[in-house]
Amino acid sequence: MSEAERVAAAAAPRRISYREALREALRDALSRDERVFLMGEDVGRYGGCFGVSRGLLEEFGPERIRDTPLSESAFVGAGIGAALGGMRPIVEIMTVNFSLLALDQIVNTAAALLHMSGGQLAVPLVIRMTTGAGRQLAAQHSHSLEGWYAHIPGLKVLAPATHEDARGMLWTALEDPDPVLLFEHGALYNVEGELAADAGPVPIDRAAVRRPGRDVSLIAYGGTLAKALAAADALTGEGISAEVIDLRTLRPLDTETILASVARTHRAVVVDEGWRSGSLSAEVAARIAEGAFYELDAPVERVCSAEVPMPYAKHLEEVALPQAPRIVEAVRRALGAGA
Amino acid sequence: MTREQIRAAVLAALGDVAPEADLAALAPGAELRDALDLDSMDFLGFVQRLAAATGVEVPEEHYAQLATLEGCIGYLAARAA
Amino acid sequence: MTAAPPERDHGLHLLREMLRIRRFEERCAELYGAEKIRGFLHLYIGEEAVAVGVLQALAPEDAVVATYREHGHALARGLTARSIMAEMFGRVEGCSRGRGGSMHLFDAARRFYGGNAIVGGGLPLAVGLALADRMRGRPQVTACFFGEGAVAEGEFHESMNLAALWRLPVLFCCENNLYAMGTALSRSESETDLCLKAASYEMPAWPVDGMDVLAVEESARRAALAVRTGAGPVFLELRTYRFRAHSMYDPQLYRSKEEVERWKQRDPLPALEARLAEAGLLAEGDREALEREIAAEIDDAVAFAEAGQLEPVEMLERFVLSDPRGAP
Amino acid sequence: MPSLGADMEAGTLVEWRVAPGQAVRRGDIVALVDTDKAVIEVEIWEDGIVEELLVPPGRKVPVGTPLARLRGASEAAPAPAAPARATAAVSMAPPEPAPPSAPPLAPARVSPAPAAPPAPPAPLAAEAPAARVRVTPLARRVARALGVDLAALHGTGPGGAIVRADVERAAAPAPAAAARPPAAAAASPVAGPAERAAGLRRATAAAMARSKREIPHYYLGTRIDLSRALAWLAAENAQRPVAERLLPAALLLRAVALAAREVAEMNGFWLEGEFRPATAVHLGVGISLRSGGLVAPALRDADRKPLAVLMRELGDLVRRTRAGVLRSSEFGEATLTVTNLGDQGVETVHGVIQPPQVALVGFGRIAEQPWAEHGLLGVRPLVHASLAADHRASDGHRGGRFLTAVDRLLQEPEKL
Repeated sequence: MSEAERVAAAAAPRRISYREALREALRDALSRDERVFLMGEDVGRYGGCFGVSRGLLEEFGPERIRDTPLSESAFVGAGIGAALGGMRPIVEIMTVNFSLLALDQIVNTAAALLHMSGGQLAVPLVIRMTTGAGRQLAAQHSHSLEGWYAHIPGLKVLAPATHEDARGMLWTALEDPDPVLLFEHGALYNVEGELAADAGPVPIDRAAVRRPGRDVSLIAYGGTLAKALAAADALTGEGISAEVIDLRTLRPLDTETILASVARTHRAVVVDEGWRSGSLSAEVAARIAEGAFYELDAPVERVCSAEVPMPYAKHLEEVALPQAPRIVEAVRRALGAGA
Repeated sequence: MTREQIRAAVLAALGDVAPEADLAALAPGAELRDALDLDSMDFLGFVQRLAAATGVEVPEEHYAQLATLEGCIGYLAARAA
Repeated sequence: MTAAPPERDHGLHLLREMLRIRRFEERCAELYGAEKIRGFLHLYIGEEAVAVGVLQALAPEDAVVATYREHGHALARGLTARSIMAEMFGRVEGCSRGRGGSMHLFDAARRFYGGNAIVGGGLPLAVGLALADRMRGRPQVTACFFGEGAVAEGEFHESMNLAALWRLPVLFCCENNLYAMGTALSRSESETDLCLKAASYEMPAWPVDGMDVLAVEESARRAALAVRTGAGPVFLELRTYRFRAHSMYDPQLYRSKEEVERWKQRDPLPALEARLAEAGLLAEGDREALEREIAAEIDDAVAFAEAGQLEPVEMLERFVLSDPRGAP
Repeated sequence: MPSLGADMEAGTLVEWRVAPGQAVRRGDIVALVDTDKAVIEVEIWEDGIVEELLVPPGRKVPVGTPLARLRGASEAAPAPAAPARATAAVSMAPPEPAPPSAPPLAPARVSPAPAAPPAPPAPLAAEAPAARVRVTPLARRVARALGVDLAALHGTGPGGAIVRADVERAAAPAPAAAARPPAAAAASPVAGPAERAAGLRRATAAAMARSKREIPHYYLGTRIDLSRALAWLAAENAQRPVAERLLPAALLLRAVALAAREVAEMNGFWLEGEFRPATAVHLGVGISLRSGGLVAPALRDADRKPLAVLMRELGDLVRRTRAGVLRSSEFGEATLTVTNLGDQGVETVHGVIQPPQVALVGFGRIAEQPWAEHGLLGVRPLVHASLAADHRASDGHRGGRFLTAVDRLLQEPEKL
């Protein structure tokens, strides 16, 4: 390859999977700062339950890529302790379902320490976990509980839906002096996408307008972004122009971007894989009602998972989960055109 | 395509363009534009549907030959594969 | 008492530290009755020898993780009586700005990582602190205090295993005062020999007479040395007894008055005094001088707390996150 | 009476352990108190001699009440000095002492999660109670701005609510536009085709009356030679598949849109006593409905769309209008209306402006007529273009420049 071709190749956007983007973020962080280390079940020899940390053990050694016993409470608590001790740990909890075993450490220690100690003990810790359903793993392995964590003051909660965010959010989160939770939707790992050659850290405090539109705001995040974009495509056929907002950060919520969008479109459909009652979509809808009431030309619609423990059978799981057709129906209801 | 198939295609196309029209009462020799109150946009839609159904793209100069139901059938029978 | 008698200064130091805790806790009981201290209050009277003894083995840069019964550990670690009393009065001059109360005392400068109201909640934290020290090559020890009740918690077993597996510098100090709140150990543990339990995680573990401050100090120094030199974690079962209720107030129906009186015969304070006198290290008037000095310190602490300010409500959301702009 | 628990408000004196005249020392047990949870021994923190017992056994007194009087060591009132009662007694439900593993300040053990809450209440029945008209917040706001009386409106929004478009249409009805086209969707389940047509007629009548009442119309007209335009069109269509074939209407719309950009006074609204130029050119396209009535939904940004896109959107708009599947937002957005586009079989059309717009362009039938040019007489395909304009917003001179611009633009069809 000539120099020009090499430079061009380096600059050209690459086609890469969401998993590889995450791995690149881990490798970049581990190389930049020796205080950074990865800890979790099967992250080392096995290369990560979803293959995200494959190859890192060989590259960075067992001290910094630490396989742990099946002790979520202990190794999450140890992550907190190590953060207090001056390290910059990345703790991987295999899935949000198992984080329930470490909820006490996350909520009662990580999130509360700084405030409770009168500002003395900040916890610069990043916890990564897979979330969401769609792979027939049934009720105990298909939860989408990021909304719970977005309820806890003292935590920051992120949902990278794009390859750029999967590559860019980790370093910004590591530089944050407070605990940051990163939710990776299980259905995204294999998804291929474009990533700029020089892709690097991205801000983690703003939502993004992934697709401008005039008639309705589709507000989604993580695993539901693709479905919202699919619905928006379908709607153009009916002459309906849908704007798609990717929340990116679930706490703090970027209320400003949400309200600005609703002020343009006057209608909102919130798409959330959590269960309706007390979900993150409930919070978004409440903020719209509070902040954009006089902009509303229709009630806020919500498309969430059916309020059931996620069934195993594929056809049941598909009906239970928010899907593009249901988003399109919700938009029609909002436009008053009826089904 | 048989004459019967062409006739069905023409009536279907007319039905799309003028949903409220009563096609049963349509005399074979009646002027379509007047009988069914078709404006230029409707007639273009009709011609486009005929093209889709029969594969025959009617040039604007030949519109006159499609003035009546009978005319349409005759014109298309001569050209449809 | 098997440990060798200390020389005078050190002996008086141990006596002062234990007496200080005793009088401080008694004053807290009084102030609780007067509603100056609210919420939950767990007093350390009877167990002073454990905190004072273990703390002699720790250096300033070592870390301490305690539980909700933490006044003794905090005082022995060096937190001032003023900052603790102000904290329990809910004043901003408190060591946690009045936000933590009796169960959540913190002092980052003194690496006192505070109380924890969740039984066993502090163990994983201690493991993490030790992990950081080990990864950074710092020859430091993390002392983790917990009650025998915690051995029933999952976090105890997970933490002990992790610490032993990764050979982390943790000094596990189990204060076995026979009762987890209202439940005797025999009614909650199949295996009541805690050292046997600890040893199953491949770490040295031995019992210590928690009522003898010299014995505690001697064991703590031996254990801390092993831990500091990278031999991995050590488990001390410090057998002790609390003379008062679990907290303010429980009717103490679970134990007899006779049992309490029997343990009071082994009160660590008079025991040390007798030891010092026997070795001719205690002079006339030493005790009275200590009592006066300590009474003054505690009166001053109460006055300081009474005069303390309430944190302005505008500060309510401060320190939820490090950067105040991060409001949700 | 000392506080003997985090949530204690009062205590019952069970038994005195000392008698008047008896000496007491700090730490002595002087009484037994029942805190409703347990019977607790009460210590005294003063040395002294009991002078008088103030509370008899069996009586319940609030925390802080003096129980006895002491003489000697200090004359202060015995037992704990009556503390200034903390006004907001800490109210915590847990039995004292709650096991510390449960966060001490938490309320009693959280009741098990309530059964799945009933499905969110079904949306209000479509038939809102007669008295309360359902109006969206945005519609209410726009109605206030345009001075529209909501009571007279028929809602086309979700659940029959009045939406912004309903209000704007009422404020600016198309010459015949008003309610939704007859094939209205479920929004107004009751009205059948006949009622809807009648509704449309009524709304048109009201709008036309108001337009004539309030707007001082002036009228201009001119004939435009379309020979070059139609020739270009025939050549263009010869190369295009049927599906992308263009109609003269597209050219006429395009010319009007570009002319509206040149003469801005034609494109906007008369609101609250002043002309407000529109920031975009959305052409209201007059579409006649076979069941009677004419509506003029908007073709957005007609000045910025290439001819092929304009043609496709026009076709789509006509189809959806006829099928009754129009979006409410498409009604209220027109900034300038164009009507009949040469299909009506008559030579000249003089329309009625739709308030709050300030102009309306009418095109008659395209027909071959005698035409004199360079002293020679010939036959040309001509169309009569008319302009009705609001004299408050513009005057004849500007109207004239607008029509001549349309004519000029149609002479260079390839640039449209």
